[in-house]
Amino acid sequence: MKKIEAIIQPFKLEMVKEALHAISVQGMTVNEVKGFGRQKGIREVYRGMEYQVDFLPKVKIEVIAPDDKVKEITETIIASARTGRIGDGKIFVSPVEEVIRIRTGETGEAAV
Amino acid sequence: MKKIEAIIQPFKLEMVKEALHAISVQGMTVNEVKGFGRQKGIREVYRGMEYQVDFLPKVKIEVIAPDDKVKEITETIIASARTGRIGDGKIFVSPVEEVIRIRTGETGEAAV
Amino acid sequence: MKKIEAIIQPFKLEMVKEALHAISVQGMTVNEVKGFGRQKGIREVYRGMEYQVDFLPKVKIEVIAPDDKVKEITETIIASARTGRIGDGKIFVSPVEEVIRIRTGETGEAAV
Amino acid sequence: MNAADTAFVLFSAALVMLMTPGLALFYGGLVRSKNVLGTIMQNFFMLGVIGVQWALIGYSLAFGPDIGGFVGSLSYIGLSGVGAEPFETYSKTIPHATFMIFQMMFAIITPALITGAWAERLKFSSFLVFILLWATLVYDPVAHWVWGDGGWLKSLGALDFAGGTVVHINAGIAALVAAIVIGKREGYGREAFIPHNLPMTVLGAGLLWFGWFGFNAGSALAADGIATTAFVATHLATCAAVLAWCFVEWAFRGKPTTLGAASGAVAGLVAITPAAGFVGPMSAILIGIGAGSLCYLAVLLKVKLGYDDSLDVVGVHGVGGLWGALATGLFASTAVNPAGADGLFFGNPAQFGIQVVAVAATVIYSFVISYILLKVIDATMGLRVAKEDEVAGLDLTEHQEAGYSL
Amino acid sequence: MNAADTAFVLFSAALVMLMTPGLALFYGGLVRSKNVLGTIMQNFFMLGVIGVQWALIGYSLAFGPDIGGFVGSLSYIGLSGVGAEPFETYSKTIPHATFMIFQMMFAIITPALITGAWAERLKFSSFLVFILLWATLVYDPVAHWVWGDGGWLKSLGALDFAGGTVVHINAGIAALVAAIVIGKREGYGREAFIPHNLPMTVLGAGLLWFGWFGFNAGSALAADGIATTAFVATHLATCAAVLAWCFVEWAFRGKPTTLGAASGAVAGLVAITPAAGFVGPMSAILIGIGAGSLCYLAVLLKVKLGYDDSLDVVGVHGVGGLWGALATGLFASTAVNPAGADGLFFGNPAQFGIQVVAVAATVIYSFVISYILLKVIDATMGLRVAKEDEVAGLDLTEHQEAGYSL
Amino acid sequence: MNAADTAFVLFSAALVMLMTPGLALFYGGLVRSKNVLGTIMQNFFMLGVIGVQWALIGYSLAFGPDIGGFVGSLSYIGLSGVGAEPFETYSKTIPHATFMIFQMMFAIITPALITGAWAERLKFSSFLVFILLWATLVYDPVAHWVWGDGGWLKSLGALDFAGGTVVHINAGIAALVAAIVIGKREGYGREAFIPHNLPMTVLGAGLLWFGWFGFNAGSALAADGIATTAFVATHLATCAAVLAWCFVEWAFRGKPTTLGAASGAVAGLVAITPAAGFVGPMSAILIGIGAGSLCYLAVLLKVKLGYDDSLDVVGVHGVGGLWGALATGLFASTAVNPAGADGLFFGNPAQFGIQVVAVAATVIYSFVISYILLKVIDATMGLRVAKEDEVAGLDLTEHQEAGYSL
Ligand SMILES: Nc1ncnc2c1ncn2[C@@H]1O[C@H](COP(=O)(O)OP(=O)(O)O)[C@@H](O)[C@H]1O
Ligand SMILES: Nc1ncnc2c1ncn2[C@@H]1O[C@H](COP(=O)(O)OP(=O)(O)O)[C@@H](O)[C@H]1O
Ligand SMILES: Nc1ncnc2c1ncn2[C@@H]1O[C@H](COP(=O)(O)OP(=O)(O)O)[C@@H](O)[C@H]1O
Repeated sequence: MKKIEAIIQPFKLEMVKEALHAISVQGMTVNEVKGFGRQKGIREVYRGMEYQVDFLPKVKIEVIAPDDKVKEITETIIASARTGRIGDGKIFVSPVEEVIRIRTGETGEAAV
Repeated sequence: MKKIEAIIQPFKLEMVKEALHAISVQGMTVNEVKGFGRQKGIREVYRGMEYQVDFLPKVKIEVIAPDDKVKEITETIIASARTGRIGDGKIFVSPVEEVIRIRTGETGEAAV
Repeated sequence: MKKIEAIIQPFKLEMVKEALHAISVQGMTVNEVKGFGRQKGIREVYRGMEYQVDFLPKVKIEVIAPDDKVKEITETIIASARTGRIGDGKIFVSPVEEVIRIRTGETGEAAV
Repeated sequence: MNAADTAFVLFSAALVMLMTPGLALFYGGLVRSKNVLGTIMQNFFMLGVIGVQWALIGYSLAFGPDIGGFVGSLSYIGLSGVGAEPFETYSKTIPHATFMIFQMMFAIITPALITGAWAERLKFSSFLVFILLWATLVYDPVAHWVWGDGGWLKSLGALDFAGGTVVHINAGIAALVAAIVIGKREGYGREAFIPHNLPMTVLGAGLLWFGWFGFNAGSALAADGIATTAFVATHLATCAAVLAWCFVEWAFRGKPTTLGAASGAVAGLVAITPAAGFVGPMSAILIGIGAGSLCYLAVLLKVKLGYDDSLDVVGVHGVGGLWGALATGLFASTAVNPAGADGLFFGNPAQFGIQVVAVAATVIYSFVISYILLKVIDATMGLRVAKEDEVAGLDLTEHQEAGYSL
Repeated sequence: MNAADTAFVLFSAALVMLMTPGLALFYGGLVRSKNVLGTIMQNFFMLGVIGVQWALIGYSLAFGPDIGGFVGSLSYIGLSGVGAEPFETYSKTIPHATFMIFQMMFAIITPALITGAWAERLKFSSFLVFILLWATLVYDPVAHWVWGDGGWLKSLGALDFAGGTVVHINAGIAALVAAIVIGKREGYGREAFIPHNLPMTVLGAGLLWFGWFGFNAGSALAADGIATTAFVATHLATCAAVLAWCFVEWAFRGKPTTLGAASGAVAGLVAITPAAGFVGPMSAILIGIGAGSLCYLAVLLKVKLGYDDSLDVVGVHGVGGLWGALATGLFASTAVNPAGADGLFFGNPAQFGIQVVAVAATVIYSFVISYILLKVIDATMGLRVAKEDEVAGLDLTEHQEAGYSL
Repeated sequence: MNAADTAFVLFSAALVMLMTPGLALFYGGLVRSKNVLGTIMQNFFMLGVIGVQWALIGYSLAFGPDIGGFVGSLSYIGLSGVGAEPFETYSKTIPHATFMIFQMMFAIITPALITGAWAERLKFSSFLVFILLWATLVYDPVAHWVWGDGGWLKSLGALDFAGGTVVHINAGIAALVAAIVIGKREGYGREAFIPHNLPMTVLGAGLLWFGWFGFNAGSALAADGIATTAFVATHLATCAAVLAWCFVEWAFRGKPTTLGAASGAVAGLVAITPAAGFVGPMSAILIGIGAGSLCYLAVLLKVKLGYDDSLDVVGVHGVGGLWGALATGLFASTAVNPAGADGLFFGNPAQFGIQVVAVAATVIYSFVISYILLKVIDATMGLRVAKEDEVAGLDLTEHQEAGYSL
């Protein structure tokens, strides 16, 4: 099993979710995060004082999936999350050794 | 060392925390996330317009633990987080190569 | 590639970010979490009722980096995040198998 | 007819109206975020329900020609005959309808106060049925007893300037009954019930304080010295109660809290309500000090007594109202208001006795009828939402909304 | 000159002023959090822009000596001659400047209402140009038609106590045009546009309700029986509309909502505005019931009709104002206000006809001029922000601020 | 005695009271969320502390029979003799107690303004001691100088309609001293101090604006033409200042901000305060334009000068008050208010000189006494919280509460 983490633009979440749903990804977990990268930050001004905000709002999607679905999933994410502008985000894939469904105690592929 | 991630129902957090504490898990990190899965979403209505909210509030608990404690911890989480209804959540276990305590620089089991 | 996760005190974020920037870490993802550990919790009082709040605000930083940069990064984090008081937090290092930049499709070291 | 008095009472009515949204925020900030709308809704909706109930029947039951000292007749049903001419019995200098609308705002906020007791667990439909019945069977008659021409407590000489018995004791006792009958919230004693938005609560307290000037000074029904007396007493008692609550908790718990300051303010406002137009400024300060300390202790006691009055309606309105009604029998002075009476401290112990009777009558009546109503509703339509709905929160399950999507 | 009336109108003006920040919160809570400041800003800034516009020219255009029934002359430009003496034509008992400042608050809130239609996408600079032109070319003349001495609709006998046509239909129609010309928000129909902070919206509704007493009762310009009539009608219609909206949605959708209660309140306030000083309390309740149900249905209809009126200005102010203006022609009664007229239900169908004319004239004029203005601005400076700015939110891109950093 | 004036001043007092919760929100939104309650608490608690101080001694020091032009005697201590009869010296047409309570609200908000300077770092206990001493030793005497019968600045002919020197310069200078003596916040210049909740700040600004009508128009102490003049001037100066601040920042920084609009409003309200009842509407607009632009520049200057006045009390109240006091010496006109005086632009340069004297006296006195008080408190009980408490936030460490648990 693998964990696929994708950091994407927040306004792309809905589209990515639907694209993943379409390739029958049954579950995912989503998190609002702040990202720092090549994309330039935001300038905010309060009473004439300028602040450079380097951390930009991003959304992190986590999907646990069997090894053989990883490629399809990452490709789907790339297709649905890309705008082509700096800041589109990254995908990280890492190993997962065990998966358990709390409700049933099922493990492995049956659990996702 | 392993990382144990559990996605649970938010109202179960207190109980899981206490159960883990009882088996002397000394630390954990908790995060509010949104989950999408088999559990059906929420219907919200604003001025007569219906919105299907697919992402439900969940809590993610992360515990780093030595390999030999993983089984006890996952069983404790299952026992304390289960309601038996869809949406109870999942547990993922993955490898961790190094753990460092920032305060002391200790590493490995001494650090958790 | 490795994922370096550091759980730090929130007020240290700015310093850690700058220290990492100084050693040319180009990107990171940050998340507000709640931590439970040795550090004692907070006592809050509402209308004479006392509540022990065990979960304290922490910040989690995630940096994906090539294997050979891990040591430098963890040392930098330790140097910039340490106060020497309980609650300074931890660093976890874990394996990452693949990294993809959504914008370009680049993978591996070129993607971070 | 006097334009100044009319302007005065109309704006007072507007100020009292604002207290209900103010209360919605005060209460709304104290619950968990999953119940913020459910809590606000009950208060906001109250404006609608009781507004219409008062126009159709309530006003007549309270201020219609007396029937046996107990209730008003149905002469003013649908506001028939309630127009631009003054209502000699109550207010010679303003239109009858001005008096009526001012009183309406009191009828609205009283049941709204009770909603704090059952916060986070009552079914909305049952809420609706209960408050309609309660307004009609409890509030309207008690208002008649105390303020209605021929009302038995008024005839007895009970003093209640702006509603210590009618409003606060009445609501506080109904709240106590509700807390007992409805039972504790899921997780009570186990989970932390922490206010989700205290700035909202302080804003609510600020609006309540502001509106209360209309409540108390407006009850003079004329822009005169008595209105000023009531205004000054209201403000000073509240100031003193803020200090008292905070200093007591500073001594007991080590820190003064913002919620303590806001709660102290409400306690002071409650306690001075029956006394406002009858006491001087230094008496008002003493009443406020009593309110701040007594209500703080009452709130602490709740845990010991074991009922779950979610937002401390009993401790603040019940106990505060009780203290205020009795304190009126202590501090009232005809030197301040010749139309009032002297209290015990001004040589007239009898007045204190009368106040005790008024308090006791209200307590008993409110307790009994509220109890019966709640039991009947529980047996027929049920009072509480399902356990899983309570866990998910009323906003979602009773109203299909979420308070925040920040 | 009468001090009571002066006090009454001054405080009414203060209350109406508070409606604009109230509206800012009402609207601000309904947008997504990335647009909360952009939305609030347009309303708050309106106070500044139209306040100055009114003093410099607007007041004169609306209430200066009549020119052909269509507009006021420039005699009061820069408020010259608008001082402490009464203005015999409109208000004998208060200073001319008191009347002027009361009217100013109406001029401010009317264009503020429109801002709900284009929320989350309009350029701030274009907003500024549009509302300045709209105030000068639409609001000021229409105010003259209906309220100005010699205004053609006033001469015709159209009844509009506090601004059903001038304020609500006028703004509602401009909102409709704006929604059509400006187009739908990015993601409309695809993404969920969920209110980000409903407690803020309810607070806004509470302040609107409170301020509206100044709006409607204050329009009597004297603290008398008519002011009381208007106050009572305002409150009761609003109560009834809260109930109506919630019960209709309870029936249709299964649950009563907090946003429904708040929206119902505004619908009721809108609908009673033209009628407030001319109808009795039971008529007010009927008007409120109509408002709550009709506006709810109008809001549902929007989706069918396919324009994106972000915050339902058309459904609430347009339709509510329309219903109110026509209902005035149904329920008005000289028994309530001898200075008014009888409506259709009181034996005078002609009045209904006059109301129809007033409504039609306002609809057509507002539609045409608003359309021209928006098209010209679109062609010259552009109406919408860039697509990526809309996605990022107006707070950041138009004002370089963030609403919250919790 | 006049009921209309009594109603007018009572409601004005209520409006001014609401300004303090309004200020709590205005300031509360500007701090970081970990300090929201600490900030709100200082303002809310002020109501309690100064309310009681004023009743016990403050009122007498300010308005008791004159002692040497410097302070009032102790005749009215504990409000003895302050009752329903008019106070001939100050207000013939309303009860003495009405005048007293109206003035109380000014005494409360003045020290509340200062709290913005030391936000996010002052110990609550030290706060308490300081403001009690400051109210007694600074506010009360200065109020006597300017408004007290026999006060030396009043005798000199200084004009201050509603408190430009007494309230705003006084508070602004104390704020400057406090910012210097207390020192910068931890992380100042390094971390971003971003307002945590700007909608809350705008709400606060709205309530301040609303309440300020009571502040300024109420200072006429009668519902007459002067009250209207003050009301109109207040509104127009504020409108103009909103525009000025936003246009200046638009030009300088590229975008108009919501916080700029709210800040401009407060700057305008401050500046018009001393002038309100003495100037015409066009002068008011000019004063507002000056206020908006000058205060914006003053706020920018702060960074250069290197003190950490957290919420810009100096820039807005100090500079705004200064400009307003001097502008009164420029724009005052006896054509507007025969009881006032002509300013420089109306042919009387002497008045400008008198205003300069009044300003200078207030600046020096407030500076010196505030400095001594703060130094003494710092040496004895300490002013700042511990560094780690400051980092954790005052809500938790000073009050054991959290503002939000969303
Ligand atoms: N080395 C990294 N480790 C963790 N997260 C990263 C890293 N680099 C980038 N990110 C995340 O990816 C987001 C996008 O990266 P950025 O460099 O701005 O643009 P792009 O993805 O187009 O290269 C960042 O905001 C951050 O959240
Ligand atoms: N493949 C997955 N990857 C990551 N998270 C998942 C995955 N499947 C489910 N989840 C998480 O687990 C939660 C519960 O899953 P769900 O399918 O609703 O019920 P159950 O756990 O009872 O099977 C989801 O809300 C989501 O947060
Ligand atoms: N075993 C663990 N698994 C995951 N997170 C942990 C673990 N132990 C500690 N943490 C995180 O580290 C933070 C600091 O730990 P704590 O024990 O309080 O102090 P210290 O880091 O100084 O030992 C905790 O608040 C928690 O977020």
